Amino acid sequence: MDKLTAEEIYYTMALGRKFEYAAKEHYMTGEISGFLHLDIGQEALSVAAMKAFDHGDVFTTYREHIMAIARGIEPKAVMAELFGKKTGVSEGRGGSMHLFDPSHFFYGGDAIVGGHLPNAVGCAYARKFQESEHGVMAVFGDGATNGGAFFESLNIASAWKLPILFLCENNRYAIGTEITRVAPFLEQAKKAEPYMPTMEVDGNDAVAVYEAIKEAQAYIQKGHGPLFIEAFTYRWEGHSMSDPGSYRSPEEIEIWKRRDPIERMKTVLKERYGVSDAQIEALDQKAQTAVDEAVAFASESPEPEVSELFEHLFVEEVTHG
Amino acid sequence: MDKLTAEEIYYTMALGRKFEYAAKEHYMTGEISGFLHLDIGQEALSVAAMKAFDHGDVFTTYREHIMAIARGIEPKAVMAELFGKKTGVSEGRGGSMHLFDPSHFFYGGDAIVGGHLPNAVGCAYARKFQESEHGVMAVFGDGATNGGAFFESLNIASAWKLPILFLCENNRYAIGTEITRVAPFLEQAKKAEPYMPTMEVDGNDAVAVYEAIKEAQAYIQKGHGPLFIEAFTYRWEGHSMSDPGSYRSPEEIEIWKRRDPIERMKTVLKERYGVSDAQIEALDQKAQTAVDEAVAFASESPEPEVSELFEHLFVEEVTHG
Amino acid sequence: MAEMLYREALNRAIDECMAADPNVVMLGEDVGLYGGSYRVSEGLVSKYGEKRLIDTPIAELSIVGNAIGMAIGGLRPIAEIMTANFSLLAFDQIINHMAKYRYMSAGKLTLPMVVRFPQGVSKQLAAQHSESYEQMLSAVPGIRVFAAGDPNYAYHALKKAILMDDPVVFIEHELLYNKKGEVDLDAEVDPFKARIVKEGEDLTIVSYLKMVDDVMAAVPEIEKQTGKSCEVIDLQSLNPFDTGTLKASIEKTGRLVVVEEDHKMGGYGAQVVSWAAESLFYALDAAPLRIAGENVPIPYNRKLELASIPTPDKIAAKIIEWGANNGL
Amino acid sequence: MAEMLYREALNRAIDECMAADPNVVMLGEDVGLYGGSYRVSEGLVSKYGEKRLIDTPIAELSIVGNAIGMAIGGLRPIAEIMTANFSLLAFDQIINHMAKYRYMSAGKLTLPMVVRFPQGVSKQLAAQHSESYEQMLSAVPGIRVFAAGDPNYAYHALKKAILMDDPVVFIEHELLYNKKGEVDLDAEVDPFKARIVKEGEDLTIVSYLKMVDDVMAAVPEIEKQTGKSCEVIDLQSLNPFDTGTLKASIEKTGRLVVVEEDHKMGGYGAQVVSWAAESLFYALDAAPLRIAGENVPIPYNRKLELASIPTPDKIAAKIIEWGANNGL
Ligand SMILES: Cc1ncc(C[n+]2csc(CCOP(=O)(O)OP(=O)(O)O)c2C)c(N)n1
Ligand SMILES: Cc1ncc(C[n+]2csc(CCOP(=O)(O)OP(=O)(O)O)c2C)c(N)n1
Ligand SMILES: [Mg+2]
Ligand SMILES: [Mg+2]
Repeated sequence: MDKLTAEEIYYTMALGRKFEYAAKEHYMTGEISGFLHLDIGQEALSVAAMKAFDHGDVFTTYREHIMAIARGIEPKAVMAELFGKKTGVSEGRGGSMHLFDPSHFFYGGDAIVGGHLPNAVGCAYARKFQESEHGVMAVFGDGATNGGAFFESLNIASAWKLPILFLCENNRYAIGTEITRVAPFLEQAKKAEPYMPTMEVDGNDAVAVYEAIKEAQAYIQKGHGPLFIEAFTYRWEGHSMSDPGSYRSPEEIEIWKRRDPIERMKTVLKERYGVSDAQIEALDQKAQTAVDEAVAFASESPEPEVSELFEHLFVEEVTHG
Repeated sequence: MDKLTAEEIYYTMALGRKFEYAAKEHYMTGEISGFLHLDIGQEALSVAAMKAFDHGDVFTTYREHIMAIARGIEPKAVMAELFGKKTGVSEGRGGSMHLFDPSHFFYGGDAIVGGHLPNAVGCAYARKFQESEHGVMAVFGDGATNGGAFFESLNIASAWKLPILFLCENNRYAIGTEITRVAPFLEQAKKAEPYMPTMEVDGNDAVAVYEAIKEAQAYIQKGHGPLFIEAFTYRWEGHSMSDPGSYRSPEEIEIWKRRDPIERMKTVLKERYGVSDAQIEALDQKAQTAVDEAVAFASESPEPEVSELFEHLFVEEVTHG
Repeated sequence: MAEMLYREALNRAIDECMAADPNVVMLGEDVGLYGGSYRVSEGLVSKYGEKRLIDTPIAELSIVGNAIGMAIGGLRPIAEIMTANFSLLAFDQIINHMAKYRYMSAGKLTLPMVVRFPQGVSKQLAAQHSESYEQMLSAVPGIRVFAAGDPNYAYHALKKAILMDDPVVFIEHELLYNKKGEVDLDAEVDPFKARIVKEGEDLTIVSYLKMVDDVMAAVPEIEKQTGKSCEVIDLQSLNPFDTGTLKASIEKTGRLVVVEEDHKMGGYGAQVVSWAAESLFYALDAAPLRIAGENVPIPYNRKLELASIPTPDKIAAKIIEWGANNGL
Repeated sequence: MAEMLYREALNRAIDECMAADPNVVMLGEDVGLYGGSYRVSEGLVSKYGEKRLIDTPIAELSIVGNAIGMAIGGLRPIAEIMTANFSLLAFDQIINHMAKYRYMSAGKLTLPMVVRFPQGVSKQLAAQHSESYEQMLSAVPGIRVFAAGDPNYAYHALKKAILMDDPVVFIEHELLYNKKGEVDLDAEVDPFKARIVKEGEDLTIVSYLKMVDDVMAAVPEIEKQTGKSCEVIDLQSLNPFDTGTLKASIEKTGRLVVVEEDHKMGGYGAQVVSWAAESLFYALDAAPLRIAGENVPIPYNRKLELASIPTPDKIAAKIIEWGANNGL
């Protein structure tokens, strides 16, 4: 990883966390509503994966604000979407859980656990069909690894040697259910072993994630078929804003807060790349400004009009009938 | 295996094959209709598995006439069901694909590929809950091993250490699709490896099947959790009566006909148990008589009355509304 | 008589059934340790243990499929689907298996089980978390469909659903969990009967789930503007539905309005209106009216979301306008 | 003009679209080497190869889910579900994803795709292979639903479905594959329009799929017994449905009968009747009539099977009786 990339990753992680805290704040005031899933604590994974995977399509879940931003979607357009505004990336129709932007090859924001995996596999089929150098990355949680959609996807991707990287964000919990209570083991990569090579990575180490995904991207580009990466991480907040999260002990949360991915990346910047405290401070400041601007933009933007209710439902209007 | 069991298995296999040929014949005449899936060539597996698994519940598919009979359901009641008669095991409502008899712990006859597997897992949960010495056997084809229901079932059975034996009848084809074209390998047991111990058995060798299933039954009874057995076999006929089966070469079919499970069991009877040709002849004759009686019974039995159309839909009738 | 929340009424029904019969179990995502995402099973795991309050993986096909197997094995399972939209993953098990096993086996299999789920438009949960599936599920022969509109029905109908030997789909509405109401614990409630929420003479308004409250909120304005009185019926049982109560009301009023939250195209209300058109045509003094959601996925933005479903204002306005054009 | 079988018409539509656009692919169980279980894709794999005629595993959720991903990736997939009942396994993908992605993304995603399946009562295939799902699927905003009743519509509507940028559920009937008919290859057919199969003056009979043939078989007896003339309409597009053609016919005849094969409770016909009751009440001279299947899973035995669905005899008898009671 070069210095520029390292700085960019740090900056985006910092921005991501500030973004999430801002979203939380504006959820409390009622400007944001619905289900809001914060990615705090998982920034290394979300950011580094997106930055590393620069030759392909990404399909992900409802916990995707930071990924969307890391992918290149404007923080303004994401925040405006959370606010339900016309200027949001989905014009206020999708909200927090449904951010899509094909111009960034980002079809994130599916809120059916595992439901996007067959879509990702199909897209990988298209890329192979087109002999494209694009592959696909499908991101999902540990909770998705028990559902039929996940397994069908592993099998098909493997049978057809599709260019797809399965990236499991294992944060140990699916809402209140610890993964080991509903699966026979903690490491979900084991489930992929019959089908494809698997790798494990520390999801709180941005450098490790970046390198693993770069390697994986090269592997799938070569036409070797699918690959599975499991990244262990932890969300600091409840599952969504409506979850008090009392199923996890304060001690457990504390342990993971000590593994703060942002502090870790800060150390890397300083120790490996010789970035000064002042420079880091400047990056933090820039991130704060971007988030403040995003909030201001979102808050000032207009809502969609009721008259637009039926827009975007179909390409082709049918007048009779 | 004692001699009596060996004779019983041979007899039931012979009966099964004759039953299937009789069903085929009466399908041609139009007395049997719908989808008719013959089990010819797979008798060793169907019969020995049922005979060995004598302490549990069985959930199986639409290719289940012989299993039903081996489980203890009268051939008459099975044939009458194929004829759509009131005296059939499902009173003519189910037909060939839907034979059920809880008095024999047989909930076979599901025609949604893989759809019975979650049911089998749930029943295994009940048996464990009840601290019963019954376990569950779920029988399915190679075609079922690519669907979500199968994978969810492996995962849950393993996570909860349920007393269930997964028995995969791998006859290489799902209708016209060879398993290796839609899965990454031929041996579907590999898919179960992350979850439970697996065994492979020659599905055309009744003795081997019997012993493997006995061992498996003991294993699950001990509370060790689930187990997976894969049995390789081959259907001689098309997928159902409406399938010409032209996707398989005559040579391939010939190879498998030479591995005839009935001839093999005959040799076992003679060589290992000293059963004479005349005694075998008598068993064959008895089997033929049973099938002839089943056909006569089915053919003479009355159809259900149209006035019975709504019977058995609900336990509790609601009159108003 | 006891006053309680809708979710408390559901909890109490389950609790009583579990206390009375050790074969009653409940399974679903986060129903055990977590107490259910809408707190319906709160406190039950500490009473009945993890064997009976079964936290499942996120695998809806298996939640219902396993429940069917449990019922075959002699238990009486209550399966919870966290939100109606996810039940689509279990439609094969609900429709191809749960609804058909008894019939296909000529009564040899019996499935005493309940599938519960919350549905409907809550607040800005967007298209994948806001739908209503009563119309699809009521079209399936072999299952009973209940829709609980208040705590009293929630308590009695859920108890009955658990005690009954036939499979039941039990629909709840996400915005009703904190609704308070009187529960008459000792009453005999027939869950298959509709409930006359308010008697009236001039028009019959049929609804269910949360829309009953919205209709009731609209009624004063309607009565004020039209000078006519409304009879409001909560259907409660959607399959079968209580044609007797509806018939008596429509024959009295000569007018029918059906209000539902679901998209109008193909919505459940079409069934009620078409039944009335077929069997009570000559008792109808005017064209019936359906008020329903728009034919769009539910958008996130609150203004659009509210524009996509009936609200008390719109219900009142539409009925008043219809009345004016149809001689009310 | 060319005479061909229904399945040949479907085959030809796919063939022409594949020849014209290399992005058109087809996927499903046995659609490739086997040629499709109803022979709809026969011969195509040898023309277009296995990359474009994709034999899938038995995994319906993935068949539709993969097709969605292919469409996102720039292809134009046609997904085949072998039998309607199995489509339930894909309902999550159809309803939560296929129907919603475009709307939720404010038009950023476009899904030019078709999901085809045969449905209905064939001959003694029993409850898990005989159902009809048009009512469920027509209730989903975001998809178009076509139902092909004859070779001409099959050809034109399937072509249009493949060429159109919106997702389409394309319903076929298992007993129609060998139906022969004229296909006007050069005609411009609007797939959203209903077709007047037979003109008449006194009553409008609306139907679709195979029931159109059964209605036509019943018409001579009805006309003979009643002395009245029937107008028969094949609806063809079920969502949206062609209210214009229906309105004109009902205003002419003053009478409406809807015939469908599906279970009556919640069946699609309720939508048509309720629409007419709401919007054409004063044009109706008599109560409308719905003729539909009984509310039971489809039994295997032939006598029971036929008792569970409309047949020409029963259609004639019911319409004649209804006519007598309703002043026809
Ligand atoms: C099919 C389906 N079932 C249930 C839910 C409700 N739900 C939303 S998120 C979630 C937990 C998912 O956990 P995981 O996959 O580990 O992701 P994480 O939230 O930890 O990032 C559940 C059960 C859903 N959205 N979709
Ligand atoms: C969910 C579902 N999809 C498709 C089918 C149609 N179908 C019936 S049997 C079959 C092949 C099953 O093959 P396999 O599991 O190997 O069993 P076999 O017939 O070889 O015994 C298919 C595709 C079905 N019944 N259910
Ligand atoms: Mg998780
Ligand atoms: Mg097979």
